[in-house]
Amino acid sequence: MAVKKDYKDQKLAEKLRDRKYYVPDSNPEFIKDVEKIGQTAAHMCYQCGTCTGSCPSAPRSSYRIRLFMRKAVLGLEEEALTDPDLWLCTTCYSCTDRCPRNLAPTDAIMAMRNLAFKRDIIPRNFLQTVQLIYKSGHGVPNNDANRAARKKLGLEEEPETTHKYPEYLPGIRRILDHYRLKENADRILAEGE
Amino acid sequence: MSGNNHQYAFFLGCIAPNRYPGIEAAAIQTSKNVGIDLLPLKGASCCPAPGAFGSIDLNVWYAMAARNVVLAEQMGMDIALVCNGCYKSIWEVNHKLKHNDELRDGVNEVLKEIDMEFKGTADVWHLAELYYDPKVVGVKKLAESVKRPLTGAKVAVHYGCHLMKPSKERHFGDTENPMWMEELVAALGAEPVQYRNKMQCCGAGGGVRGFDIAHALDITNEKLINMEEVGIDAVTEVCPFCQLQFDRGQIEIKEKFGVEHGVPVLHYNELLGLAQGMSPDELALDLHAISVEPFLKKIL
Amino acid sequence: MAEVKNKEARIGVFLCHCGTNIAGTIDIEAVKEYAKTIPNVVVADNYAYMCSTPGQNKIADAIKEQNLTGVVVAACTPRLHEPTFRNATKAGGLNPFRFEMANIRDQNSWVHMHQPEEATSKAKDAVRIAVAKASLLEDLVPKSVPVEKTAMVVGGGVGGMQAALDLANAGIKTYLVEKNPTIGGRMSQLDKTFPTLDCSQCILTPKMVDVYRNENIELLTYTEVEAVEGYIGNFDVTLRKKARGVITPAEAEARGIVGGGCTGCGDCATVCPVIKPNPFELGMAPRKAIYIYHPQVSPLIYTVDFDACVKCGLCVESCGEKKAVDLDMKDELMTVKVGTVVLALGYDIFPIEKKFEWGYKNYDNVITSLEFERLICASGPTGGHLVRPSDGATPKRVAFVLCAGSRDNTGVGKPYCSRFCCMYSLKHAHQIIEKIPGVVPYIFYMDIRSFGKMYEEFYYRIQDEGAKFIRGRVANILEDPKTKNLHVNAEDTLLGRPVDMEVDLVVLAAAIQPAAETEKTRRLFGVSCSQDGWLLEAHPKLNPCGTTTAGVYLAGVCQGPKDIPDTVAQAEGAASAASIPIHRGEVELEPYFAQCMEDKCAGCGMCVPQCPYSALALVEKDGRTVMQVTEAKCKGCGTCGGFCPGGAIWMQHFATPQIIAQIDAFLLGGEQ
Amino acid sequence: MADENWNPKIIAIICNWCSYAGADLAGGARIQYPPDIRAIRVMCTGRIDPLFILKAFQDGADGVLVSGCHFGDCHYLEGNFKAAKRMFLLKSVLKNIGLDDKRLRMTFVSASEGAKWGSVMTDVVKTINELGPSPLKEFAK
Repeated sequence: MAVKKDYKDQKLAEKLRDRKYYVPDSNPEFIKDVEKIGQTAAHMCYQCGTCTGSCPSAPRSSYRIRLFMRKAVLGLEEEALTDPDLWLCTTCYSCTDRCPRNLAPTDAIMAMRNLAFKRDIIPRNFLQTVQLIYKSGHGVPNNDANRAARKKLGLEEEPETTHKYPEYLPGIRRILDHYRLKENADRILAEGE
Repeated sequence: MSGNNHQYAFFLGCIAPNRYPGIEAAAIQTSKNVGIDLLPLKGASCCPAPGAFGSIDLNVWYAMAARNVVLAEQMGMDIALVCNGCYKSIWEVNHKLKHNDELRDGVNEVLKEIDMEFKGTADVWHLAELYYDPKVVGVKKLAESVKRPLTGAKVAVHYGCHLMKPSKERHFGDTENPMWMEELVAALGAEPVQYRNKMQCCGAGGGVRGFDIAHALDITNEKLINMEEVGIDAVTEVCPFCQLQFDRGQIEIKEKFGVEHGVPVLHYNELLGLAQGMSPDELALDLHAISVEPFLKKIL
Repeated sequence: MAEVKNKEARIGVFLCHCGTNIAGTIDIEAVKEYAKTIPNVVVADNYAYMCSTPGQNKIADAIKEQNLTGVVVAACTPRLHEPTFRNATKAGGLNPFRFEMANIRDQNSWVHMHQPEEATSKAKDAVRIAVAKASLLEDLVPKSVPVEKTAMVVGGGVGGMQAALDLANAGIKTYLVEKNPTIGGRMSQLDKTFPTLDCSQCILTPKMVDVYRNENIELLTYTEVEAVEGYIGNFDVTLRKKARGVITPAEAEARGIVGGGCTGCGDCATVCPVIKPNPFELGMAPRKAIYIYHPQVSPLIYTVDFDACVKCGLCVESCGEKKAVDLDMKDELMTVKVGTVVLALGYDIFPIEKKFEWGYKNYDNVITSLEFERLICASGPTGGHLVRPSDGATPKRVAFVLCAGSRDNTGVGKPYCSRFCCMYSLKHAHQIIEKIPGVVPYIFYMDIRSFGKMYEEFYYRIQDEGAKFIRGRVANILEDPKTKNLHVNAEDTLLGRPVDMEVDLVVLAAAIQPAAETEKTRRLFGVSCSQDGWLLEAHPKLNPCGTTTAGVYLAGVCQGPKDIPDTVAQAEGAASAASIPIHRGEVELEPYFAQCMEDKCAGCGMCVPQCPYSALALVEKDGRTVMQVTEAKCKGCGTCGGFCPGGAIWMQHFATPQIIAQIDAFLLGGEQ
Repeated sequence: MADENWNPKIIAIICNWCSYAGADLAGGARIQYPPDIRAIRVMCTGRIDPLFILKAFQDGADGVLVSGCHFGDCHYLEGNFKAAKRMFLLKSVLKNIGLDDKRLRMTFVSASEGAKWGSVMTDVVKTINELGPSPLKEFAK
């Protein structure tokens, strides 16, 4: 456990906060969860940095995929899941392609995002996509301007998807409801208002 | 006429039919011209978006994608599609479920609720790979279908990430400096150009476009600068989401960073449509945020 | 033989604790008590370390006191301590082949560490099985065979040369076989050696001359091993002397050409119209169709590349009266008899272009370390001036990429550490600092492995000289198409920041892999390899020079990556090991020979083609046709015994009744 | 189908140079596997008379494993080829006498494949556990 200092001045307390790594602070289950969801042996990371060196997000942010791998190995769950950098991976898979340990850091990141969502940590745009799909079957649904354009092209106004066949929507909703995804999305979005 | 044609269930996705319907129209027409019939995959949904759904809960992603595959299984057909994001979802989930019994059982448990079962009888293909595959179309046949060669146009190729990577699972080989799409572009009479960091991401994936658009646009901007450095008339890609990012992204880049590019962005099927003699109107090129006119002037 | 039956078996069982290695898992007391109940067992004892002197004495004493007919030791693996306990058995006055071992460590306590009950029960079975066999064991006498007083070394690199010199200097005639036209190997391609910075050629050339001049060494360059027969002491090795197209002065004399043969003058190469890339310079310099690799070759004899030669005959003309060039020469096969063999097959560079991200062969200014060695070497294609291949300019910023293809688990590269790349890259950094004013070497590394004598000190020195170390593996390299400069992308993991470094030249410290011919050669000699293709030593700690084929030894990188000092050290070890049987003059072969039980043999002859060594033949005896074994040829595999339809072959020490007794003891004996 | 107290009795006849060495290597690496197999060492799988295996089944063995060198790696050049041929024939004999031929397995494990030896052991035990006790067991006594 970190040393308790009880400085009254909040700013000072933050500045002089104990930043050591304490083993009891780590969650040994975290790496197992990441490996199970991400289906990659993340604990085999040897921190060469090939991933960060390949990352299009790293040069323009503080996002370091290598550090996320490190935090996974050390069980620093809290630190990893609450870091907003987690959401800067564009999932380009360059790191996965080049990883000399044959790991999939991208999938480890996806696993951590899944775990973050379980704690209601998730950017709003992701949830809005869920709502759109629940409503129409599409993450980017049709609109009037597009309908007009489609007509001009000789296509039907609605594509041969759930747009034209809304009878397929209940099945999709059933799947989403099975995982209570819509419910959670609505709730988290409402709480964020 | 189409008796000997290859037939595929055409998975549309979201952005092609709902934002760039020209891609849909072009894909159907241009494929027919080279011996591929694309049949409607009725009731398909969003693939679903690999970045968004994969980030929230991979299980939902597997189940939703599997539902789309099952629709094709019920038609007894393989899937063809025009979007890298869709490829990532549909191809990868299909592949994973075929090779992982535990995952497949889990998905089928959910699909049972809607009277569906994933059987693993369909394959998934990107149209671009079918065009390149000599067993289906091949570069030679593609070139023969060209009525109006795009001579003189310098075109930068953007492969996009989710088609070929992670390469360990895929079948495309070299992902550091692939050249097969350049061959597809050259078949149309245009000149494919090489530029710095060709395989870099467009920046939009993984939900980053929605989460931090400036961050996403900065990646796009870098890529556009690298392309312009060698002098190009257009960018081509095989992913409507990348297209959205490059096309509308240029407007957003101007708004946010004050940088102006004006690079026309065309899906390969739109490029193929032009080469096969389709008119800009038949391809709804006016829906592009960045005017395609300069490019058309060069080739028409 | 079958008729030599044991009257009444009296077996002693000895259980080893091996400290806690065995006793930590297996209940030794319980096994001992159980052993006492097994039929024929008259004594059961245990000791902390049976292989120790007191442990061995226990065995010897018990044999005498209890009048034992057989001994069972339950301990580690017979592959480790069978000889030890055979000696102890012998010391007790019993024939050493009346010993049988039960493996309760390597194949029991170590692999069932968390299942003590099951392991104990398995140990009881193992002891019972061993006792069953020991009860039926018989006296056997090892066969002594004379050892041919010659040795062979395959591979003429520094390891092979050292082994050959040691053997030769120990008075043993040694054939040194090298597939290339010259000896010298990889070391002759290097410029300097770490950490002493000796000139590689300078320290190698005297050795090459020594080899060439040594009366006990028969140097066979441009020669490959074609076939191997026989066994320790008596290998018949067939060699292919590839058609060289040029004859030596000695060969000329044999042909009756007075004062003829190649003197290495080079007139032939001067007139030869065919130009090919020189593989010694990694294709960076030309050679002719008639060529030598470099001026210091040994032997100094030219070679015709018949794949390239157009047979114009200009070389023959220019050679004149020496008549050294013979364009009609054909490959020759020769067979030599040797007692022992040292394999020093060396290594190749991993084809690093397979790692697409670094752009080797795609970008002009990305080179391998071996190419760097040639470029920085004064006798190399540029006279020692390091230049960029794209424009010939002198590079001012040079990046060294370590672990290029090593420590790579993707299935493309190599999972192991190639072991000398760190050190030679440090040396490279030193060399450019020395030669190019104002140059900055950037070394991209994951770990600097400077483990040898004076190696860490060398690292200290190079850091002091100004090399910049960046702790991060290179993610990819991009070429600026205009300047042909390279952008090296990595993460400086210590800074925690991505790095895009523009440099003039990139040197990839490419992984190494077994030489292309290793697989073929090892199969000829019956030597195993580990999963990565390096040859497998008999024991990684205790017998690193030996192999599972008696009489065949390993030297140098073919056994696993190692630097020059380690290669030379192992070569000396291998030479020493290879000289022992030769100096003893004879070796004992384990008496695991097949014997024909003539009363059962029907003379059908079906066993004869089964034998890979042609040791079996049908003979007439007392008016019957029966099979007869030539013991000297029999290696004891037992393939004939596994086949004989009449059960008429007695495989000594692995006889049918002995094996059946083991099977029965396991399945029918014990607690059912 | 198996009674609760049943533990499979599996015998492995393995060659000295490859599989026995591989099994030792597994030990050195502390690779853990089920303890149901007892090994008998021969110099070469070529030594293995099919009668040994039939005898083992007659004695009530639930499974027999024969393991040797990879093809081309045999210490005696080709003993493993001959063994493989014999095992192939023997399998058809087993089928004919009503024994599931999965009870006899031939594998190739080299001296450097400790981990593979572990997985072979695990897999063989799994197979035999699934097959249950040998139907010949009751005649064995």
